[in-house]
Amino acid sequence: MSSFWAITSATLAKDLRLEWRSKDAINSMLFFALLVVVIFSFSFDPTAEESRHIAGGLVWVAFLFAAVVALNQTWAREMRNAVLDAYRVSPAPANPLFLAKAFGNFIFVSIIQALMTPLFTVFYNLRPLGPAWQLIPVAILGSWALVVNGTFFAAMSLHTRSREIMLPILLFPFSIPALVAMVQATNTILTGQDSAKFWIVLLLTYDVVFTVACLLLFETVLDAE
Amino acid sequence: MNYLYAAYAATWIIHGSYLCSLAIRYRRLKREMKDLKPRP
Amino acid sequence: MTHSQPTNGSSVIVISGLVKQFGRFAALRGISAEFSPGNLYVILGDNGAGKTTLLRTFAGLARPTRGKVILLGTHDLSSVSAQIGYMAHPSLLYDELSGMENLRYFGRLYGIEGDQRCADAIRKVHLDPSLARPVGQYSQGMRQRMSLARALLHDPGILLLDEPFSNVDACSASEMVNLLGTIRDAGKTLFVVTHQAALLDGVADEFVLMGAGKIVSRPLERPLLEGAPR
Amino acid sequence: MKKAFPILAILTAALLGYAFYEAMFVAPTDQMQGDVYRIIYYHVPSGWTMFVFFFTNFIASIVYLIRRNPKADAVAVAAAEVGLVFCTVVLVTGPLWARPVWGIWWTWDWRLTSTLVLWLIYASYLILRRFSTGGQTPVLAAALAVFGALDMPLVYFSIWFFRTQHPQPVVGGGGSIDPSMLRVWMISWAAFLCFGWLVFWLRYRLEIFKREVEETHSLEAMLEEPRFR
Repeated sequence: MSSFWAITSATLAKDLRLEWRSKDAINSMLFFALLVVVIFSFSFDPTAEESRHIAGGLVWVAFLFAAVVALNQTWAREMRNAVLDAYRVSPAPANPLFLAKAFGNFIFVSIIQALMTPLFTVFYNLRPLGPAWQLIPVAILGSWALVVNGTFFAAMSLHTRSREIMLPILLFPFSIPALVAMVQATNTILTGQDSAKFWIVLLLTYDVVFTVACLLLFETVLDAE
Repeated sequence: MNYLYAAYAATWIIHGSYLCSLAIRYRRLKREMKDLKPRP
Repeated sequence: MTHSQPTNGSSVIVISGLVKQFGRFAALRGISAEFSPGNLYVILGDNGAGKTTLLRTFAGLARPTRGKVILLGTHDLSSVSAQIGYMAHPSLLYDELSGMENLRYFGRLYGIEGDQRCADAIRKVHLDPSLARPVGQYSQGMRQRMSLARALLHDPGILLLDEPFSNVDACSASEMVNLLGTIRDAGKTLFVVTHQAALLDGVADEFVLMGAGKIVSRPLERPLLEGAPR
Repeated sequence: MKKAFPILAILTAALLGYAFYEAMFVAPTDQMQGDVYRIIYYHVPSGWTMFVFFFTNFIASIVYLIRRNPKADAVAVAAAEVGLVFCTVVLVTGPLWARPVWGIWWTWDWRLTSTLVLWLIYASYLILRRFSTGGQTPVLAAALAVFGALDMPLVYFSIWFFRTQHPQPVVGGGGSIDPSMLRVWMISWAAFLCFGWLVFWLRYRLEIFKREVEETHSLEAMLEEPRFR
């Protein structure tokens, strides 16, 4: 078991180092999310009262699109020089690789969220009327929900033609329950009309179910050749 | 009432076109098989 | 060195009825063969003859469509993966990391802690472990040698090398051949896919000629090929 | 099966005709909606049939992941496709009923939305099958089918709670179900199940045949003389 976590942390450290040297994923995500914020402001009038009701949706759609950018990069890095083969011939089990990639993407998405949330607050004049601290578990659970399935589907689309299109085609329909929960939780907290508890529990269920499913099936998908 | 006919018609149009697509796929495969077979 | 047909018990790899299809294309078309330990096999053949696919099925990277691969007496290739060293045509290295950083990471996958073995592996291929340049800035020859160091890192019993000498200058190539000879003499089994068979004249134990997804013949001497080897 | 097929087809056609007769002429007219409500005799049984096929797809995918039996994979493709066709029927007949009764084509009611999501999930399943290369398709598709089956309960949950927080749009008139209505539903469902099963069987044969053709292709390739330059 200790080697499981040793490999996970080694892979994660390696990925973070690669990202630190190239900064591909972070830069493109950041720019993309910024674009989404600006373009949304053209389509809606971001006055305080109205935007409060749709802000949850806006924020999460922006993060979803940004996450797809990062997720496509994850495995591209392993395909260059076929490094993934080097992992596959080694005796290391498959799941540490999956977890390291998911954690890495989680970190990227969290960084983006940390940078974008102040921007959203400024641009859309947001001020939560409900308990604001609940936004933190919603953000954590929501990002994990996007990232865990995204990492898995990105690995799946490695074996497909036009892989960059495949990822959103797979990820979006399957993420609908998580998206509904994230958006509703964020909206209820921002408007302060209701308790977000149900949505947080739903997100938690989604995370648990799909984390387990991914860990059970990842090896099968990775070795499908 | 017209909606009723429309719905019944739509149902069978969908099923019919799916069956047609199956027939087309089957014919294409059959031709391919025929092209393959004669060569030893 | 004996070159008699190996008996079943002592074979390091036994394959029977091996077929590998990619969609409608059959890369391997029913191969049965045995390979005995301590030999250096040179695999020759045209492009598309199935050489790389054969190595990939040995490495457990490609699952055979039909047929069996028995490696070190077992079907479960993942249980013996620590015994396999694999060098592919691409470098299998991260371009952004230095040679040492690369090997340190791959070492962790094999449970190798510390820098000593990584440095040794790099020195074995006549590179400098303290080189801080990322692998992406290496010359092609240096990258090939670093790739070989990665395959040798965990001291595997079976080495699978796909085109190890491509784009390597003559001097480094003969150094690499000497290294392969020493590894063979230490009792390891090597499979080398190459177009430059002449380089291996001194050290090869057997040549495996492949054509159209099959093994055509297995001469002990290098066959004279039409046209000059690339 | 091959010989029995015409007989079964005739029986199914008869059953469909009988169901049509029952739905159009025997079942009592709804007081509030008039004859238009008879759409549900096609709409609802199609929905049930769709679930039967998606469930078949799920079971076949699990069997494939465990046994790696190519026939299970053929069952999974066929079931997913036929299920998607029935899902399309449900999605098309639904608005055709909603328009005269509710006055709108579509509303983001939880049933409608979840059926649409179901359609999207299985469409993405079939797209993955089409786009994936080489021999890995069955494995990837089976894994995705398992994900879809896990996703559906969560979809229902999330959308149901989401929508019930708002006032429900008009829920179909009629009140409790008339036993004569239920009888027609059952007849109609039996007819659609038979029909669906026949289509499924055709699709399954097609898949098997496709694999035979592929097999022949590769056998042909193997017959070529090996050569060595």
